[in-house]
Formats: sequence, structure tokens, C-alpha cells
Amino acid sequence: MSILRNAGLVAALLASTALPALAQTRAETLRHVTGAAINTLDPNIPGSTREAFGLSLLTYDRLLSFGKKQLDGKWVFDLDTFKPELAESYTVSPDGLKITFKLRKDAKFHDGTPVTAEDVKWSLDRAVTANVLGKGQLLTGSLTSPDQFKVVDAHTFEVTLPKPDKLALANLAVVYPVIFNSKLAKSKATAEDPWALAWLKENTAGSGAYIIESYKPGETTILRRNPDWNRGSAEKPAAFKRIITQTIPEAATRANLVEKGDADIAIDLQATDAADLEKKGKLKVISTPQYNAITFVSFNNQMPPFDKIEVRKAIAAALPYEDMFKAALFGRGAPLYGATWADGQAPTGATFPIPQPVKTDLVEAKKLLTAAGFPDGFSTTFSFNVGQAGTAEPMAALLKEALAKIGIKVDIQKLPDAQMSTLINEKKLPFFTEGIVAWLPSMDYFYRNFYIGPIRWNYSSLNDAQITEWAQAARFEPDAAKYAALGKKLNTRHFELMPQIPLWQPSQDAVMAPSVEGYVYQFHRQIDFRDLSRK
Amino acid sequence: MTSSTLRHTVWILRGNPVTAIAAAGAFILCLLAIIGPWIVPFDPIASDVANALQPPSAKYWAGTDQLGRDVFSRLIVATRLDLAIAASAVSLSFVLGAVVGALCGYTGGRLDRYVGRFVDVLMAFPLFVLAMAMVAALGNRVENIVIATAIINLPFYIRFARAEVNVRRNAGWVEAARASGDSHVSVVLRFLLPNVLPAMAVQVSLNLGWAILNAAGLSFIGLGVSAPTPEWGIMVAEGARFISTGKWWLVAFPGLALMLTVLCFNLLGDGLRDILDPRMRT
Amino acid sequence: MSATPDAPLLAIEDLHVTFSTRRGLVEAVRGVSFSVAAGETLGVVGESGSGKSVTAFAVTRLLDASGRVSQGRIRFAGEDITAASSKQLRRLHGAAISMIFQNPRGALNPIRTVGQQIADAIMAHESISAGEGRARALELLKAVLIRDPEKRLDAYPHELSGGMCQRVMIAMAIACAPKLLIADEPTTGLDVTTQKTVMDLLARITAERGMAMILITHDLGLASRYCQRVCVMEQGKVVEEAQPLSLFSAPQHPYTKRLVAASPTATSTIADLAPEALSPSTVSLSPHPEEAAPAAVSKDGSVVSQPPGASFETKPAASPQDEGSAKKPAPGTPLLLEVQNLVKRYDRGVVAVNDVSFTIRAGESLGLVGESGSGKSTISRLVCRLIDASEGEILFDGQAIGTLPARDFHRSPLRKDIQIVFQDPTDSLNPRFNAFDCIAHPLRRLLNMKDGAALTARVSECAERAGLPSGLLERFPHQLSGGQKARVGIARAIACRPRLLILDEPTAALDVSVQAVILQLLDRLRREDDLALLFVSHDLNVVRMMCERTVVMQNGAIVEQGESLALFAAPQTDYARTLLEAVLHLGGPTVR
Amino acid sequence: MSQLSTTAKRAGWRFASSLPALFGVLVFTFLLMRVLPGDPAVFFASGPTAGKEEIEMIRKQMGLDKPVPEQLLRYLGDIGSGNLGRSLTTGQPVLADLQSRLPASLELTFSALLIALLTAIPLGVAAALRQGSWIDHVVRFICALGVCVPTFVSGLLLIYAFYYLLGLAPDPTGRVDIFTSLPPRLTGFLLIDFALAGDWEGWRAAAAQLVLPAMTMALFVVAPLARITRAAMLASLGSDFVRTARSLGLPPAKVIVTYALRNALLPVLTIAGIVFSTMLGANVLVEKVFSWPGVASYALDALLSSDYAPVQGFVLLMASIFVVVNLTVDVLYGIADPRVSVE
Repeated sequence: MSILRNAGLVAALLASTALPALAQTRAETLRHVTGAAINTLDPNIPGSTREAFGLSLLTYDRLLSFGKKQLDGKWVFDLDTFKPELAESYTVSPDGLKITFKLRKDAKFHDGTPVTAEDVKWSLDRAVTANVLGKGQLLTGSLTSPDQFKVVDAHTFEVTLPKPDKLALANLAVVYPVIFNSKLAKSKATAEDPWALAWLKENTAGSGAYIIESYKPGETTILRRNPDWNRGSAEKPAAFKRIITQTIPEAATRANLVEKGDADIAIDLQATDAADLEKKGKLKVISTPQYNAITFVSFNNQMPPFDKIEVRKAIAAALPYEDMFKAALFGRGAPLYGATWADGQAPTGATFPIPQPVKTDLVEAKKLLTAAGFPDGFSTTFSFNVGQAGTAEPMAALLKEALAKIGIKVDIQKLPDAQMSTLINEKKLPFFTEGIVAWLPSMDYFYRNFYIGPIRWNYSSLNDAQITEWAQAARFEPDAAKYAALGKKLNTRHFELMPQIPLWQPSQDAVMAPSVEGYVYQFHRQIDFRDLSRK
Repeated sequence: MTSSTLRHTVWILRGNPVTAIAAAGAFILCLLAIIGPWIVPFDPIASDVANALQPPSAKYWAGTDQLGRDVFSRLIVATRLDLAIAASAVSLSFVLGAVVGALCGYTGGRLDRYVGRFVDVLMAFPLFVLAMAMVAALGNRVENIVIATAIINLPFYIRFARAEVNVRRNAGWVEAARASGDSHVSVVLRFLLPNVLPAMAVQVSLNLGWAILNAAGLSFIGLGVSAPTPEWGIMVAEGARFISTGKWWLVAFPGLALMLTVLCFNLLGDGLRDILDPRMRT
Repeated sequence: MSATPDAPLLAIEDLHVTFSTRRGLVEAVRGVSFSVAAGETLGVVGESGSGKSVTAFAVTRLLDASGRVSQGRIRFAGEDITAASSKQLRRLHGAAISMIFQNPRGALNPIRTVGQQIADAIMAHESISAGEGRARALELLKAVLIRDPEKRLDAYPHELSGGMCQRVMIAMAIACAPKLLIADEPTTGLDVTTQKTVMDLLARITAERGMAMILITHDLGLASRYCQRVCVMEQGKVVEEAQPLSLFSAPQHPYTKRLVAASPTATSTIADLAPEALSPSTVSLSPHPEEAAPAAVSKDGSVVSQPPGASFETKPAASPQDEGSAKKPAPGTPLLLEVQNLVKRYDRGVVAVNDVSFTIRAGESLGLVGESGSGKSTISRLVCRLIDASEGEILFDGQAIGTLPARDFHRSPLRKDIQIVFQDPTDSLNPRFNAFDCIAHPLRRLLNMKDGAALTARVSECAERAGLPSGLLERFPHQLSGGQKARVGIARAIACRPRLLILDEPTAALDVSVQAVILQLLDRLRREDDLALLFVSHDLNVVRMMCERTVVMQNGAIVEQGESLALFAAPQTDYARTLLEAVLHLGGPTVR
Repeated sequence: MSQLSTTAKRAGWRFASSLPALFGVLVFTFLLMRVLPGDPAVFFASGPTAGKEEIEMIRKQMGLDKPVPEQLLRYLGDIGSGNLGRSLTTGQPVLADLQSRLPASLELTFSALLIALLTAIPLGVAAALRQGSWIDHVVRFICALGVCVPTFVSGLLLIYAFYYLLGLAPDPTGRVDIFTSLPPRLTGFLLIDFALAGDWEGWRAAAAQLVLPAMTMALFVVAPLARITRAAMLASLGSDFVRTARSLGLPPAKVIVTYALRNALLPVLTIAGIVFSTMLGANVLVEKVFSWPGVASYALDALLSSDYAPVQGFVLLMASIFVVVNLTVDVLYGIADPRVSVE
């Protein structure tokens, strides 16, 4: 009986998906296809997908958003400049400990309630207090406690930092600290769920550029433009009246859809399709190397035989980088191999990653392997996850072939994604390929999050006192030159230890109708539809 | 096989060219599985990225793949693995299913009820998802693909053997065997099983093709054999990625190989049925 | 062309029917000619493979796709229908010529009510409404004397007994008042009592409606009782045609003679049946073209194989009775088998055997008769210890053998003493064993004989005693004829020299001529080995010949038992009387 | 009347006797899911500092910190109260997900089965009527061909040909063109809902979307259906009652349809039932290839991310449907074949 009743309720909930007036013309609608699903409307919920993050920036506003810069002629987000979003302006105190935001007075939530400092306070408190994803992220910008957030007046808001932190502002521009309509949210909160996690997961209470019109997880999400939103670049609402995001699991089908003009934009096509579409020249293909990402071959530095530095270097000298890059990515990306470092020192320290001086040299590889005590090689397994099979499979085949030449016998293991994450977390994989992304791609952020400590993201299980020390020091180093000097030492040390072999930064291939303009590569590797317009 | 059975077989094959062709095809496949690695023009594993994604030509009869490997050579070499997977999966479920099914069919009673329940449970599963889950749980290695395929096949064999034995359990020769001093077990193993095996052989042949497809399906969703081992299912799955860019040979040739093999075994199964049970056809 | 008054209704001239098989063309009917006058009943008698049914199907052109009329003419009502189109034939079928088949239940559509089926038959030839069809169907059901016809109208075939199904079949066949009814073994498979009522009904209906009938049967008794004229067919040819009385009292053709002799009558003895079979080296009669090499039968082998000097008429009627009394065990002979209050219950409370007790002395032969469902086969399996009894006791040689469960009885030392011969010779041989292995199997299992000269010799000996030429030992069951298979089954059963042989309808599936030799064989073996027999049969004549004492069963219980001769001469119970009355005897009065 | 009631009794008995199987499926799936080496908590912990704490938090939230038997009991308890858990991949309650996706799968499977039956029965009958002729061989060949192409290949090829090259089919993006407004959801079956709403344009749009995936699925099951039809038809054409019907001069059409075919359809019905439940669960790949928002592709995604609840829910759903389909077949069989009710 209860099953039936529940079923009835659910059916009623789902019944109202009919699109009302289709007055908008096709030109004012943007149809986006993607392979993945949006699984929550609140980006803070553990388990949120990237597509859910993408959506949240359309339905919610933050205090700030990242600026943009051109990198090799392509627009990408800029970690160092900010655009006000709900904030009209902000000031940082000279000691760097206090940030004061002036809020827009005309900003309203979707239900018409004005946005106030109270809402900001509630939202940021939630991000650092509740059991949400924001907590872990914001502490990388020294934002850890509600005490740091103060309402000065209805439209003034103050953030206090224990130490000047270069990433504090940047952290306020990521997806977690979006501003909720606190009155609405609080009305949905319960004693067990004071932060209305459950309600916000399936409802929005934002002030963003788009309003959710229909949401079918794993199928379609339709967004309607919020006509009152004016936080965009030209102080006017977003260009498209309607955004349709559809989940199309088969990549080849997505390519067909875009090519036929049935879809306007896709960013997760296979490299081969993107290359093909670019060659055909009918569509606009914007390929941006993901400059905040790395694809690498990683060793478990604690697990024999990869605890031997010579073994790691031998493998680095044996990999057929060019072939791998061509076969896996069709050359679509920025290589991180084949550099020449003048004196064995990293040429720069201001950024990470930088191209590494590795190249294929089998003689050297064999020599190193012998030095490591494995003149006849050894056997190991190389793992990658099913989700990345498209690029990882050819890469692994080449790797296996190349390592066989220096006597290392490799078994290739293709693991379902969940299994791979578990094994990585338990540090049980000796040798594998993965990709990492940093939302806030500063040099120290990479080192701190991916090469230190017993955390999941320390793929190589690197445990090096110097890297730890220098990375922590760099975090709070205000002086750019000193920061770069630390970075140079870190980069050099990192290469010497060779905990992983960085391979490349794959391109994000945004394939879109020629009429679509304004695409910017964003930190969360999603499309910010507010940037887009049609010619 | 007695000479008269042989003569009968020849007679059937002559009157049934389709089966003859299928039998020849199956023979060629087995031959390829054995000698394949020695006759292929290229190393099926060795990459040659410079020659990646070449369309079929005089040099590369079926074109090259993403890593510049010769698709034709890979197809030939894959025969062994594909046939091995299918054959071992099917024979595993065949042997288990025949013995268990025969015992159930003969004794009836409690064993039959318990096994029947077990079979019910298995049958109620969405079988492909069950295979997926098992491969995911056990790890996607060849032996696990074989086990998963065997398990999802098992109910059919149990039921088949059970039914076949059940109709014969009251046959005069079964009672005669018991009157001649055979125990129940010996009646099942020495009398009933040999008699139901031919009918089951038909099932095996039909099932071989299905097992190959099943393995291919698992490959398609990423739970198949690992690269770079050549295997048709993986080749089709990989090739499917290139359909939209018109690199048809990557999917067409492995698809064709898969198709012809399955077709071969299906037609052979049909033909076997004719040979064993002439009443089914003229 | 219209029929002239005195022209026969159906005339068949030199009919040849060939089938294309994988061994090439086989001629099943080889020049058959006969005719049927309007209103006449013609019997066509023959053993299996004689071509009698093929002839019938050729007349109605309902042959399998592989068969065709290769020569000859068929005229119906003066019209040549040999080359009739399927459209013409359809007009004839049902309306002018109807057929009735063996296995009535299978001949009816299982998922259509009998009323609908009868209406279908009418509506195929007359345009009437569904309501009228139903009314006519009801009339017809009444005409075939079905009880509760209104209710039966909506019944499905499976809800009716075999006899009732045959009545429905008759109703359908006569629905459009055809002039000719072809009844192909209409009562085979029915119980004797049902057989009689169905045949009586057919005879009455054809007489009342002036229909001609061709009765195709293997049963001489049936033909003699219901037909005005009888054709005997053998090997696709008519060998003799005559009035039943003269045919059976004075058969002319050797085959007819043999057939008549082989058919058990109320007075015949074992020795009467087939004298040549007394010689153990005789190969079984094998009239079936599929079963024996065509060369052997082509020169009318049955006559040739008859030993010179043996004639049917000279068999004294008294001698078997002397033999019978001679083989009767002396009163003091110990009891070999004692069955006490045997009960067998199945699931859902079905009682197959209810409180049955009887005894068999060493060397004695006990007959067990009853109609289908009387529990006689269950008893044979109980006594053979293939299944366990629910209650009661079986003593063999004074030992209770019921204590060891049937599951384990194969280990009992008594296993070899109790053997069984099954009803269907085909079904009783493992298709994957050749004759040698079939016979050797119990020797290997029960006497632990190893392969070698001794085993080979023993198997050959058994085969020889069973009349199976040793040349056939290498053959597989499907390469043997029915009679040969029966011999293999018997050889297997006697291989271990049992003391009690259970015969479960050993000849029910055999042609009469084969039955005759098999019965003689069994009788001889019994005397040679001093075997006790439990002879289970539905054929009263056979039981009377074979057994000193007889037990009559009905519905799982014993109705009557006693000395065979006495029981058959003067049955004490109504049931036994009914059974006996239903038995058809050769040369009896013709019903018309 | 009595036939109906015995059929109902039989169905009831069958249902009751299938409950243990359902329970077995439930427990077996649960245990199988626990054996999966992937830890969902790890998979879904995606914060930049996804340390032990965060993972533990998710584990606790999912109840994975409890011993397996306790988890099983809780799970059974939940199912008893109609709660199938929540999917991590879609973030929705599994029941709601299944509810919204099942009609899509059912509609697809029904259409595919219909196409398959409409193709297979005539083919099978034709092959049986002309046994041994070229028609028979062609049918046999077509059937063999259908089963030997993996569905994901035939699906992709159909899309490539009919959508990409020829432009005949609409874009393979789900159940209905995104710009078509949906009818009010009454049954969840779009074809029915559109028809009820009287929106024939929408109906055509939905039907157009359905054709390719349904054909892909049908292609694969035509073979067993045609084969059984042929065999059953041969058996019933060779049966005594067809001979009887012929001997009575019944018109050929009546003999073939009323006598032979109706009897031949009985085994086809049984096989169709099996085919239906197999299709529903086994055509994961078709749903995936056509972006069909059905239950199978949902379960597949969940399985690959070790998302237990949807997989468990899906398997339970499939098993229940299997039971229901069997029951339906039983009941239909009981109605179609009067002999059954007696056994």
C-alpha cells in the first residue's frame, strides 16, 4: 500500500514537465549535449557531478567570478582577476586580512526577494559548516569558520582571514560558495537538516541568470532566462532565452548531433570526432588545452619496484611520448614532455605544470633499469579506468609495447571507475594513468593537493620532506619573486624524484555552431552559458 | 561415429548446402584459431602510429587502427581468443547443466525443487546485467568473462537437460537398465546423459554464437578483455567510436568477423539438429 | 459423368503409390485394385507396412507431401478423381468421402470445442449460420449417442474419453452425409469394451444412412465381425479378397493362411499360432519393408520360410491342453512369489493399486488382465522392484524383498532372479547400445562378467535361444525390426537366468504374425528354464493360451482370479463377463 | 467460468511460488553488490581534500559502515516500506527514477516485440508452409543474420545510415524531439499519452523516435520467434487434427489459420514472454546507443560507478516484471489452451 502511495506522489511530481509556450525561436535557444548527467541542483552535495557544478553557476550567483584572459589566442578563465557578480565591488585591507564586499542593491532572488548580506552570511556559513563539499575546498583559501564572516549592513559584508591568503578570493569564485536565498532555504530546513541540504538538492533558491524550467536527472535539463538578471558582462540578461542540456551517452551520436546542427554546442566529444569536425570546417571548434589539468602516468612511490627512483626514471625514458600523444589524443592538447632544461633546473617556478625534459631513449632506460637492479626487467600491472578507455587504451597498448623492449612485462588492467578510485584511495595500484584538475591552478595549490600527505589525490603517494616544506612555504609567500624561486626548487625537485610522468594537458574541444560566440574555457571545465551569444 | 552415421551425415550435408558451408566455415575458423598467429602478415600487437587509421589497401587488407596495427592480422589472431572464450564458457555451462539437469530430471523430488528454485532465481535476473555485475565484481579478466557467461547460460542447460531426461526417465530401456542392476546414478550417467547429449550439442552450437556476442557486449561497455589483446568485441567497440568520422573499416571488419562466426555456428546448430532429428525437417 | 446405378461407388484400379525417401523412391502400394459398392462395408486387413492406410490416404489424396500416386486410377461415383484438383477434392472431402482416424483424441483440434469443430465440418460445405451450425452439431452428437450432448457441445477434446472423441469424430465425418466413410483403424488404442460400442455405432450409422464404409484394420476379428467383404493386403498388394466367413474358414493365399492362424481365437493354442516359429533358427517375420532387406521379402519370403510339412489344418486342438496341464506345477511346488495386500498410492491420493494379493508358484504362469488404468502395469513394476509399494508385502522365495527400497534393489542378490520384458520393444532398448551390449549389460552388471570369450558366448547363446541370429548382434535398435527388437528384449531378460519373468504386454505393439512367434518363443523358454511368468496383458485370448491362472483387475483391485480355463469358460463377475463378451473372434457372425 | 477460475488459481499459485525466487534475487543482488570491489563512497567523494573523513562521512551517510548482515536487514526493511534507496548518480530516489524511466523501457520493448512478432510470425508461417523451398532457406538465413549482429553495432549503423547519412530518422536523443511539448503524463507511455491528449503531431514525433531503437531490438529477437513459429507450425501442420480438418474439406485458409496457426501460436506465446523479459533487461546497449532514458541504461551507469541502490532496484524491478510477464503468459495460455487448466 505504501509503495503505491509513494508511487502516486512521485508520478504527480514528475507529471508537470510539459513545455509551455514555445514562443522562443530556435535561435534564442541553445541546445547543449553532454555525455554525463546532472545529479543535483546544489553543487555542495557530496557526489555532485561536474555537470551539476556547471548548472549551479547558471542558477546561482557568487560574490565574484573569475576574469578571463587569452592564452594562445583562446579565452580562458583567469585565476588572478575577478569580476564582481553579486558584489558590486570589494576591497582588501592593506594587511590582506580583511576583505569587504559591497553588494549590488538591485539584485533579487528568483522569487523577487532582494539579496542581502544576511543571505551571503548564511550561504558562506553553510559552505564551511555543513557536511558539504565546500568545506574541504574553502579551507584551501583559509576560509574555515563562520566567525570569519560578518554582516556589516544589509549590503556590506566582511570576510576576515587569519593570514593573508592568495587563494581566498579565488575560493569565493568557485562553485561552492554560491549565494542561497536564506529565507527560503531556512523555511525548508529541519532540525536534522538545518542547512536544508535535502530540499536544495532538488530545488533552487538562487538569483542566477537562469531559472530551472524542467529537470530530469540523466535526461534533460531546460533552463529559462531570468529577465531580471544583470550581473553579466554588459549589465544585461544572458543572451540565450533558453538553454537545453541533454544527456547523450554515446559520444559519436553527440558528434553527429552537433554536425547536423541539431545541437549547438558540445565540449566532451572524442578527440577523433573533434579533429574530424575541425577538418570539415563547417563548425566552430575551439580547442583549449586544459591548462589547469595534467594527464600523467603515475607510480606508487612506496611500492616496489617503483620505490626505486631509477625504475621510475627508466620508465620515463622508455615511453614513446610522441606516438602516445598522437594515438590517444590525435595531437589535441599541450605536451608536457620533450622540453630542454638548460642546467637541469626548471626554467620557471611561477607555474605548474611545465613541460618536462623527458624523451624516449631506450638505451638510457635500459641503463637505468640495470642500475636499479632489474637488468632483466620485471612484471607489473598498468591500470586505467573504463571511463577513460578512449584515450587510455591506445596509450596503455603503446606503453606495454615500449616497456617490453626494456624487459618490463606489463599487464593491462581496465577497471570500472568506482573500483579504480577505491584502489587509488587505498594506494593499492602500483602503476596507472590518471588525470588531475585544479580549479585554482596556482603552483603551490598543485603541490599541496596532489603531492603531499596521505590523501586520495596524492596519487604517487609521494612523501618528500622538502616538497612538503617548500609547498607549505609557498602558500603564504606574498612576494612573487620569492614564490617563483620556491616554485623553481619545487619543479626541479619534482622532476628529479619523478613521482609521476606528466604526459600532456588534453584539449577541451568545444565544438559549436558557427553562430555561437563568446566561449571561454572555465575552471570547472563546463560551459558558462552566460558568456555565450548567437551572432 | 559409425560409418552409417557418417553416410547419413554426408547425405544430409549434400541435401543441405547451407549446413555444409557452415560446417566448412566452422572448420576454417577452428583452423584459423590454431594456425592464425603464424599466417598473419603483420604483428597484431606491434604499433605503427605513423600508419594509423589507414583505409583498406593492398598492404593493409582491412586497414589499420588507431595505433597503426593491421586490422586484418588482428582479426585473424583474435579468432583463437574469441573461440576459446565462447567454447570454454559454453562447455562449462554445458557440462554442469547437463549433469545437474539430468539428475534433477531423473530424480525429481527435493533436489529438483531446490535446483528449480535456483534456476528460477537466475532466470529472474536480467541476464546481461548479471553478467556485467559478475565481471565487475570478479574483475574483467578472460576467465571471469568465461565464468559469467557460463553462469548466465546455466539455467538453459539445466532446464534443457532436465526436460530431455524427464521425457525419457520412464522409457522402457531406463527401467530395463535398473532391472539389469544399474543404480539410479549409473542410469543417469551411463544411459540418460549419452542419449540427451546429441540434442544438447545442437544447443551448444547455437549458444556458441551467443556467447561470443555476449563477450562482445561486455567489451562494448568496457568490461571485456583488456587491450592490446585482439578480440573482436573490443575491436568493434573501439571501432564504434570511429563510425561518426567515417572510418568504417574499424567497425565493419570486426563486425563482419563476429557476424560470420555467429552465423556459422547458428547455421551449423540448425544443421546439426537436422542430422540428429530428421523429423524437424524433410 | 454421372454414376450409373450398378457401377461401384469407389473403384480403385492398379493403384501405385510411391514415397520419395532418403533411400530413393519406395513403392508402398504396388498395384492395388478393389471396389466398394454403395452401402457396402469393405474390410482392408493387413499388418503394419502392408500399405492399407496408404491406400486409404491415396484415395482421399491426404498423403504426406513426399508421397504420390504414381500409377492407376481412382474412380468415385463413376468420376475419375485420380488427377482431381485440390479444389475438386475439397468439395469431395467431408461431403462425399469422409475419414475416421486412429487416435481420435489427436485427430481433434485440442483448442476448439467439439461443437465448433462439428460446425466447421458442416460449414465447409453448406452456408449456414453459426446458430444453425450449433443446432446441427447438437443433432449429430445425439446421433452418435453421446451422453449429455448439450454439455458436450462446449467441451474440449481433452475433457472427453477416447471413445467419446471417436464418437465426435464420427459425428464430424457423417455431418455432410457422405456416401463413403473410410475408417482407418478406428478402434486401435481403445479398450476392448469401448472398441465394441464404437464399432457397433459405426455399423449402425452406416447401415441407417446407407453409407459405404472401408474399414481398415489389422484385426481380423474386427473385420470378420463388421465387414461384408474383406481384402487382405501384404507388401502393398491385395493378396486375397473374399467374404469374411470363407476367408477365415478357408483362406486361400499362404499369407492369409498364416495370418488367420496367427490370430488367437477362443480355442486356439500356442502351437496353433505359427508352427514354423518352433524352430529357433527362424528369422522373425518381417513384412515391413523398412525393417528387412527388400531383396529378402521381394520373393514372397513368408511362404518360403515356412518349413515344409507344417500345415495349419493338421494342428490338433487337443495337444496344447495336454501341454498346458503338463506344465502346470504340482500342488506341492513351493510358492515363488507371494504378493500380500499390495497398495500403491501416488501423490494427490491416486490409488493405482489397491490391496492386491496373489501368488505364483515356481514354473507357474499367471496372467494379469484388465483395461487401461486397471493398475496392471504398476503391479508389474512393483513386483520387479522398480518402484516401492505404499503398503503390503512382496515375498520372493519366502524372503520379503520389499524391505530393501527400490532405489537400492540393484544391489540385492535377488535382482537377477526377477527380470522383465517391456511392452514397447522400441522403447525398451537403449538407442545407443547395439543388440550385443543390450544383452550383455545385465551380465556385466549382475554377474560381473568381463568382456571376453565367455561373455560373447553367453550373449550368443541367449540371442540364439531368443531366436535372434547372431549376425544381428552388431546392429543398433533402429536397424532392427519390431520382432527382432522384442527378441533382444527377451534375450536380455533371460540372460541372467531369472526365476521370475515379468512380461508387461510383451506383444501389444507387434503385428499378429510376429506376436505369434514371440508367444511361442516365450512359452518354449518358460518350459526349458522352468521359469515362472507374470504375464500382463489386455488380450484375453493371449492370456488364456499362455497362463494357467488368471487375475482380472479393474481400477487397481482384483475383481476375479482363478484357473484360466475355468475363468474363461464361466466368468463369475459381471466385469469379467463384459470383458469376455467384447472379445472379437474370427469367424463369428457378421454384424449387419 | 470454471476454466477462468482454475486459471486464476493457477496464476495465484504461480505467483506465490515465485515469491521465494524474488527474495533470492533480492538477497543475491545485494550480496553481489557488496562484493563489487569499488567503494561508492570513494567514488563520490570528489572534493579537493577528499581525505578519510569525507569518505567516512559518505560511507556513514550510505550506511556502509555497518556490517553486511545488518545492511541487508535494513535494506530488506526499506524495501518492505517501499524505499529502494537513493541513486548517487542521479541524486534521486531510486523508486522515482525507475518510475519515470520504466515506461520508456516498456514502451520500447513493447514496440520492439510487436515489430518482431509481426515480422516473425508471417516469416515462420511462410517458411513452414513452403518447407524446404527457397523461402524457407531465405527465412532461416535472415533469422540467423539477425541474431549475429551485436545490437550496439546494428544500432550505431542504423543511426549512421538513417540519421546521419539519409536524414530520415529524427535525432537519436531520447523519446521525443526536445522541441515537441510533452503531453500530460498519464501512463508514461508517450504514444498513449499523446493519443489521449489528441496531439497527433506529437504522437508522430514520438513514434519516429521509437522506430530505430525498436527495430534494433526487434532484429535480434525475430530469429527465435520465427524459428519457434516455424517449428510449431510444422508440428501443427503435420498433426492429426489438421489432417482431419483437411479430410473434412475445410477451406485452406481455415485449416491454416484456425486449425494450424492457432495451435502453433501457443509455444510462440511462451517464447514471446521469455523474449519480452529478456529484452527488457538485456537491451542495456540499445538504450545506451539511442540515449533512451530507460531503466537498463540507468542500471548500467549505476553499476559502473558502484552505485548500489539503482542496480538493486533495477534487478528487483526486472525480476518482478519477469514474474508478472510469466503470470500473464500463464493466464493467456490458460485462456488460449483449455488443456492447461486441467493439469
